[in-house]
Amino acid sequence: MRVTVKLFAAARAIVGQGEVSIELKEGSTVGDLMEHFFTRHPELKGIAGSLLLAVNREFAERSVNLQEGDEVGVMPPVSGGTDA
Amino acid sequence: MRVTVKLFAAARAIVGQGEVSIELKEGSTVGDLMEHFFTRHPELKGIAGSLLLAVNREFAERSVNLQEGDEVGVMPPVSGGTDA
Amino acid sequence: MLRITENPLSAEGAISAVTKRTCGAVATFIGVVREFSRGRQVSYLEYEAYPEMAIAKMRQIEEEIRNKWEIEQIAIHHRVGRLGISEASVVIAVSAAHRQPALEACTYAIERLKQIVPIWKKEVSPDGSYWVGMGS
Amino acid sequence: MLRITENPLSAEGAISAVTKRTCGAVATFIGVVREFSRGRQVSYLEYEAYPEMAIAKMRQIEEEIRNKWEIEQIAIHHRVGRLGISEASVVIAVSAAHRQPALEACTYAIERLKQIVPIWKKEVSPDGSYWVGMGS
Repeated sequence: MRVTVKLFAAARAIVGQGEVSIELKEGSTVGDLMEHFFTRHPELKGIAGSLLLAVNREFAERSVNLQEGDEVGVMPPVSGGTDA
Repeated sequence: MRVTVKLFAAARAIVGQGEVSIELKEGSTVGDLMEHFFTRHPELKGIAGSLLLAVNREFAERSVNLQEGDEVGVMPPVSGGTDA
Repeated sequence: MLRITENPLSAEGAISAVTKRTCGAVATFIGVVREFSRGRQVSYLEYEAYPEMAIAKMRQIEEEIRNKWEIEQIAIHHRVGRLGISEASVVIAVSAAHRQPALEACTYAIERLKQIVPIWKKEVSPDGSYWVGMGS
Repeated sequence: MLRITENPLSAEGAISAVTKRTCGAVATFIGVVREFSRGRQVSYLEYEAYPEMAIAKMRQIEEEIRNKWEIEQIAIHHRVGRLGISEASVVIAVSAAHRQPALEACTYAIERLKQIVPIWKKEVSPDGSYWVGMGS
């Protein structure tokens, strides 16, 4: 199955791309997808503990099963609004 | 001694004037001044319990002694800002 | 920054006036004339102030706020005279480095304004006019 | 009323958009770019959003607010792209019949926005640039 991964802010900077299409085995979880990235981008693993993940624009745990066509968001903690 | 009395909102409407200059006996208090108005404008006495009084632009009790040249404010409870 | 005026109020003007390079947050409160008040239709409001004392009391509120919170600037602009539906009667704008003091001070300012600043309003409705606050 | 935009924000525009004849109060919060952040001089900020999810999360915040308070309208406008000192990054405007729900909902909106809306900023200063929020 194929999923679209959108990366933001520091995660995008590390991976060097804002959007990637990835082929995964059936039954893969968000966590499996992240291992794929950690293997190719060890620096991303360094911030793994603080990364937020979303499936179809809703925050999701690593244990969530992915489906064909899902949109996965990989992002640092949010810092919008204001620093104040 | 002579004091200036400024009346506002419903108090002004009842007395029919926004500013009055009044001659009082030495040693008169704010309360004495109010009696002067209550005698001439009984309708004002009807709202006496809710009236706010100020001497030289600071809220004052009826027991405060007046001095020559004082500015006395006679006003209903404040209702500025917004009704919301 | 403390003002009683017969002219229409500008929220943007108050916001610009309080915003400095050291500010991260501006909180504002705008009081507007409602179509209905206590169940009565409102045609328009007439605001009246004791201007010198009102400014003195606004200054007191600013001092109280500066004693309680770390703020940069505060503007309190109150309009007097005749105001139609949806026109602003008061604009309060508070700037600070951080959002919490700006928001808390803004809330405090409108509460205190309603308690101690000598300004009154008369509601004019199709069936007569009423001074607000006289036990009504 | 929920918007992510590259254009400068207008507080007055947001206030006008939320003000209805039934409103007596409009509370707003404006986040502005500060000259200093965590002791570092800031040259400018770069804001980046996950736009579709950000709008969905703003909608969630609006729903949470409507479940908690009696408000009329809410506008949340967040800017993205490059912002200079004192430019507004976010404008929140909440209207209500009464001041308390407007003020409380406005405070809640900025707290929740900082928790769940996927928007990030990079601080650019004379000595380099930093993504904010990565443990810094």
